[in-house]
Amino acid sequence: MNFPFIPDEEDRIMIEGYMEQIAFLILALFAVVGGLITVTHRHPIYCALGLILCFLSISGFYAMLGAPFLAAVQVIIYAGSIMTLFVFVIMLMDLTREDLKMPPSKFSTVVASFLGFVLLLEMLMIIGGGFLTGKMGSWTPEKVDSVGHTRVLAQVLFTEYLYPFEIISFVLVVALVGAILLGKKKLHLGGKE
Amino acid sequence: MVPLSWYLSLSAILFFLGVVGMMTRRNTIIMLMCIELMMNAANLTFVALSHYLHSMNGQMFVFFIVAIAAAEVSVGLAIIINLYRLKASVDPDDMNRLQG
Amino acid sequence: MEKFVWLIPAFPLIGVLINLFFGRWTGKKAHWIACLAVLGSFIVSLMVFSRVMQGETLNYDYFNWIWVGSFHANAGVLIDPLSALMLIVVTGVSFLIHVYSIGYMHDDPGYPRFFLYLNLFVFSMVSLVLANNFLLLYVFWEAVGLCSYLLIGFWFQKKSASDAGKKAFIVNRIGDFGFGLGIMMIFVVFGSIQFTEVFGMASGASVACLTAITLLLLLGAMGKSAQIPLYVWLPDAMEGPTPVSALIHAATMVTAGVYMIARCHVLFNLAPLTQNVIIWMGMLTAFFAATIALVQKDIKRVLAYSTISQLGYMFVGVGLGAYTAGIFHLATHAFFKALLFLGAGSVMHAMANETDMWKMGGLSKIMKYTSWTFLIACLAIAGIPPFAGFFSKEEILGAAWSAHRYEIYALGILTALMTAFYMFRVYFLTFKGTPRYNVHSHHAHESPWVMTFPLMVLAVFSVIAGWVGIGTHGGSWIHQFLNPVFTLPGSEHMAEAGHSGSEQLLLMGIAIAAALAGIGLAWQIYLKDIKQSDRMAAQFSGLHKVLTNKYYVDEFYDAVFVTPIKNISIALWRGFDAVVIDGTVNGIGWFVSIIGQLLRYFQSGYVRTYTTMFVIGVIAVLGFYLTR
Amino acid sequence: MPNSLGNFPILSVLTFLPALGALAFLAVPRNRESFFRQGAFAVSLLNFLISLLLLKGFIPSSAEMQFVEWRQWIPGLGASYHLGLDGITLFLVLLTTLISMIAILSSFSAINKKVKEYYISLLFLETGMIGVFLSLDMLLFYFFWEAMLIPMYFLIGIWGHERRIYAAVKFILYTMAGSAFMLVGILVMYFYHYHLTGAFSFDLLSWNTMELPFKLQFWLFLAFFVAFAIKVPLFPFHTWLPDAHVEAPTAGSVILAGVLLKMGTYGLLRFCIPLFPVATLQLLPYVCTLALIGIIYGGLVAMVQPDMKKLVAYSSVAHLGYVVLGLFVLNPQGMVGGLLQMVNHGLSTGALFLMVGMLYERRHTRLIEDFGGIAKVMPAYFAFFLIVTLSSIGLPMLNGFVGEFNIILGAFSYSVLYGVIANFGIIIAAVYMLWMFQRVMFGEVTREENKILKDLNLREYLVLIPLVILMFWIGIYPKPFISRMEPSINKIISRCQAGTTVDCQIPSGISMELNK
Repeated sequence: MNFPFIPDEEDRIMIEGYMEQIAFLILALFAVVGGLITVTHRHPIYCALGLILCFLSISGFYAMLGAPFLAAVQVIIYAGSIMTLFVFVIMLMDLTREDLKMPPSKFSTVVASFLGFVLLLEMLMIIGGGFLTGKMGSWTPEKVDSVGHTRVLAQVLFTEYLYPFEIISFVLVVALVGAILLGKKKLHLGGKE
Repeated sequence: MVPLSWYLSLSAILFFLGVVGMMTRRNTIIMLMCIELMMNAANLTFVALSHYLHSMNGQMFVFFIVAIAAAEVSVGLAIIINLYRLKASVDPDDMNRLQG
Repeated sequence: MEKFVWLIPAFPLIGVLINLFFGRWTGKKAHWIACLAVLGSFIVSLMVFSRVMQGETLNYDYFNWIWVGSFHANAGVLIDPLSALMLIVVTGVSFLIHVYSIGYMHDDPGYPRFFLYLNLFVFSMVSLVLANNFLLLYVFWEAVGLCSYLLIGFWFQKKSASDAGKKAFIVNRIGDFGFGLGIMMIFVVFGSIQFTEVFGMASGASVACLTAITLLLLLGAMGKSAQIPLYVWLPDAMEGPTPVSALIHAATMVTAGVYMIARCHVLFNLAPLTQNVIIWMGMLTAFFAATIALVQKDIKRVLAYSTISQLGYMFVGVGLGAYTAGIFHLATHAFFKALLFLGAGSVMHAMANETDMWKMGGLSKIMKYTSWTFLIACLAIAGIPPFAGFFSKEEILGAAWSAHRYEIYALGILTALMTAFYMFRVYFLTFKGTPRYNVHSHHAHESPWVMTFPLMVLAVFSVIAGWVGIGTHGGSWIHQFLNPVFTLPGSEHMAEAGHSGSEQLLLMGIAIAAALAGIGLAWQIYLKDIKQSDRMAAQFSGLHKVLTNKYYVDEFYDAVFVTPIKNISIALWRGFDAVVIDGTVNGIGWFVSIIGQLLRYFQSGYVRTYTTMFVIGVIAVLGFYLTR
Repeated sequence: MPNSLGNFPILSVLTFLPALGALAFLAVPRNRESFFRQGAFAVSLLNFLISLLLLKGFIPSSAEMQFVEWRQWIPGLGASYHLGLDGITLFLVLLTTLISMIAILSSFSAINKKVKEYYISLLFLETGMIGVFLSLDMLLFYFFWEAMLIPMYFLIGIWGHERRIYAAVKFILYTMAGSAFMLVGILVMYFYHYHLTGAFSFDLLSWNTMELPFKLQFWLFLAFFVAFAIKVPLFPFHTWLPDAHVEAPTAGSVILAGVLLKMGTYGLLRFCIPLFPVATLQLLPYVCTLALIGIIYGGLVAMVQPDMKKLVAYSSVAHLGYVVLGLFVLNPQGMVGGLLQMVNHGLSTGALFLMVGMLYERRHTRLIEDFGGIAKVMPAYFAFFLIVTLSSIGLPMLNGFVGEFNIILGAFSYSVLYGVIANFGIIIAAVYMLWMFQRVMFGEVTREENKILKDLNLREYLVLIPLVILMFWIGIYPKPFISRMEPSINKIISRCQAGTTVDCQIPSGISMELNK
């Protein structure tokens, strides 16, 4: 880099790269902090908020990774609908104080975190170990940009993945019916209570 | 350019958080949230890989996972509400009727 | 000749079938069918005998029975002087006994069944004699064993009778074990089981093979003819009705062993070791059985041991190679032993089935015919000249002498003395002396003519049967008649030819002296003063006790064979079967259920434990993936 | 092979007629019990008559499969519906139809609860058994092999006596464990057939022509052997038999003893020996030792049994020890003797169980000491029981002798030691049978109940007479039976000889010293 710092073409790409990395780190920080809050905080409302934070940061990642439509989907469905559902349920159940004071037993947290840690280590080793190989697909970013991300998504969805698409719709209907049924007042699902 | 391994390590951490949450927390709602967290970690990996491997399959999967997650949360929460009505508690340890 | 030969076994078989299917209707008339059947076969055997006299023989196969691979066994008939003579003896004696048993079994509820079994026996015995191959011989050998089982155990209400029947069958089966193996060895060595073929190839086989075959055949003969180790069943067989003892355990079945050895003389001549075994076994049996007979109280037991002893004689004769002498003794013995048994039967019939001699006495005045015929039979068996026994026993002793087997000769003479002694002991105790039963309760009476007539016929035979053997060495009619059978290439040395005329007279003198001494002794002890026998019994009390208990042989067999086998099998059943095998099987079942219990613990119902297990699972998989 | 009865599919009819009958029974309401009895008997009688047609059409001199039926079943797997019959299976099928008919006839008075299901399971059992004997396609064979167990399980489990559940479960588990190994064996052969010829096939005839390396033959032989040894039952695997027999109803144990045990020996003869000749030779001494132990062990243990059915069960272990010994000495006498003894054992032990069943129906006890002096009370029963006992002892003039003598002769010509030990068996047989016969039949009538026992009724006569006639026929004139069996046996022996000459790494020391 020569002084007085006039970025030429490859300098610009390099700076952009740095910028990207910094943005990634910030978003990663937000995601991890959100996760931590969800896992550790006593009161479920704060957990829900932590989770929303995490979801938003992930949608940011999607944008960075050239999947703007997915970022939008993430924000709308996850942050929007699912988390509101959670908040509603938490409000609905207005947990009394002593419900929340029950700290998980010392022993199980130690064991759980140890196991979790071992799992993390293994995953990191796998990532680092170069185990992952995959054959390159045909959708280079340039091609995607030229056609437009959403159009590409639609094109793939309705040709290769038509069957799964139909099945998913069916699953959603089933979930819908299930949730409604479960929600009914006089619950007589055959249970005695 | 952010290298692929960063994304994967991040999702690993998120997954780790989800797993620990699932195992420790004594509140079913939080457990459900942790499941959501884990799913998102998986989504992140999918999108990252789909970006780096220039193939749309990853994003397709994410699309479906989101749908599944939505269905799952709705049904999960409905069950939790009923259990709450039943046992007046959200502690998973009280609900151990389904034992061998 | 083959046109009518098959009638001989056919008649009794028809008798069996009629009695079997129409048993209820024939009822009291069953004896007509039975006697006619046996008479028929007797007449046909006479015809056959006359044909054989003119030198005609026959070896004819009616149909092939079992043809498997190279093993050819077919149902065939072999007629030669030996089998013709045996036919006459068997059918003749059987007919007389059938007539006798009309009277003897008169008031027995199982009347038709008795004649059914008798006819079945005659059928099997006749077919045994006629068979022309080893397998057919073996078949009727066991069939005869079956008939003796049925007839001994005829009064099956009596436990002792059914036990005796079972014992007889099993001991015979042990004998047949050896016989069967012998036949198989013959087939393996010679490739065929036809008499003619096997005897033809006999000289070709190695001596060791032949000895093994003959020893196995001997085992069969021992079982059937009640020789030393396997004789225990004959004394117990006296549980059966007396005509049965007369027919089976005196005249016909027990002689089957001697007949078989005579029939296979070619094999036995080529196996000197076996012949030695036969001689010694025969002599020991004769001597040993005679000693036991000295002290027996039961009249039928005495006759049983005397049969064993006389069979021992026949085996000695056959063992020495003097087959003609053996068969001759067999024939004469059949007559007088049958007569003795029938006589004893009519005594028992008169004395309401009393068998203990010490409770009889002085019957000769009441039972004229029976006592006279019994006396004739005693003289015959003792070996007094004009009677049959003398000639046949003399032949055997002569054969022993000329074969320079002096120890055998000496034992033979001693046994002859003892035979004379115990036979006349029986005669004096039952017929002579003072009656030792209260005369009023038993109104002893002479048996009806249907029983005494056979006695008289047999008495006549016991006398004239011997004359057939008169004539200096080899000159007698019996020798001419049987020689063609026994001078086949196999038997080159002829025992009789050995000794000169004067020597023969000397031998006869010694034999007569021994017989007379025996009679005198018996007369001295049991007739002059009865007390003396008790005094002697007291003197030799130890020996007396051993003899009365038959050397404790039965107890010995029980202790050595029966009880250990029983314990082993119980141990096998309880121990091995139940504990070991079932144990392992049930053990596996129990083990599986234990594992089930363990697994149940994992389904604890706590959601969090399930998640932990998931995580452990993932870690394990990843770990495996990493370390591969 | 143009089957001489035109193209009438006799074997399929024979196999599936009982099953069709059973299906027809389903439609009939439960309470018409007499209909079920007559119906079942009619079906089995018809089946027996058809099997007699087999006898008429059978060409005695040929060793090839006759009345062959072949149709595509599962082309993808290479499995075909292939039925065939030769000298070996001819009499076994006849035995099955006869024994089933007699078993059905004998259970008229014995069974009065759940009559409909009883006769349905009996008929299905008959189908299964005939199917096992006739099928030449290994998949079909295995199908019938397993299908046959279920009705037998119900027969023992529902209509049995006190410990029936234990016995039924033990029976099923034992046989299943064995057939699991066999299934593995079948599959290995199936894939090896593909490896050799490039085409998948379950067909037995093509398997016969395969040359297997010795190592493979050894393990495959063991796999098949275990399944069949359990079924035979050979010495160490026999403990299920006494329980199954004691607990099964009369008809059940008649069929179990009469036919099911022959499945094992048939399997050995049809599959183990011809398919793996070299392994057969290598393992021959061990199998023969097991058989010999079975003979002596079965006999000894039978001696001390208090229960009549257990005694007969252990005697079956001894008898089938003979059969296996006969089959594995690989010479004509032994094998024909073994095959004939299979039929004889079916007749004599079947009859024995029928008679014990008759006593059980009258006195509801099987213990020997509960009886005594029956000969006086039931003379006709005494006569039949005497004949059957003598046949099972192996007395000449009866069927047992012909089979047993040939087996011992075969064993003797293979090795003298085997012959001698086997011959001991006939003494032991005489001991335990006569001892039981004496305790039951002879002696005083001690117990009151024994005094009023009725003698055989007409139906029981009908049940016993055919068996006794056959016993005498085989005993006196076995030629027709033997002449039909011999060609197929010689074919197997020549297959064994051929198998060993081809070079498939035969370990040293094995020579096919097949004597005459």
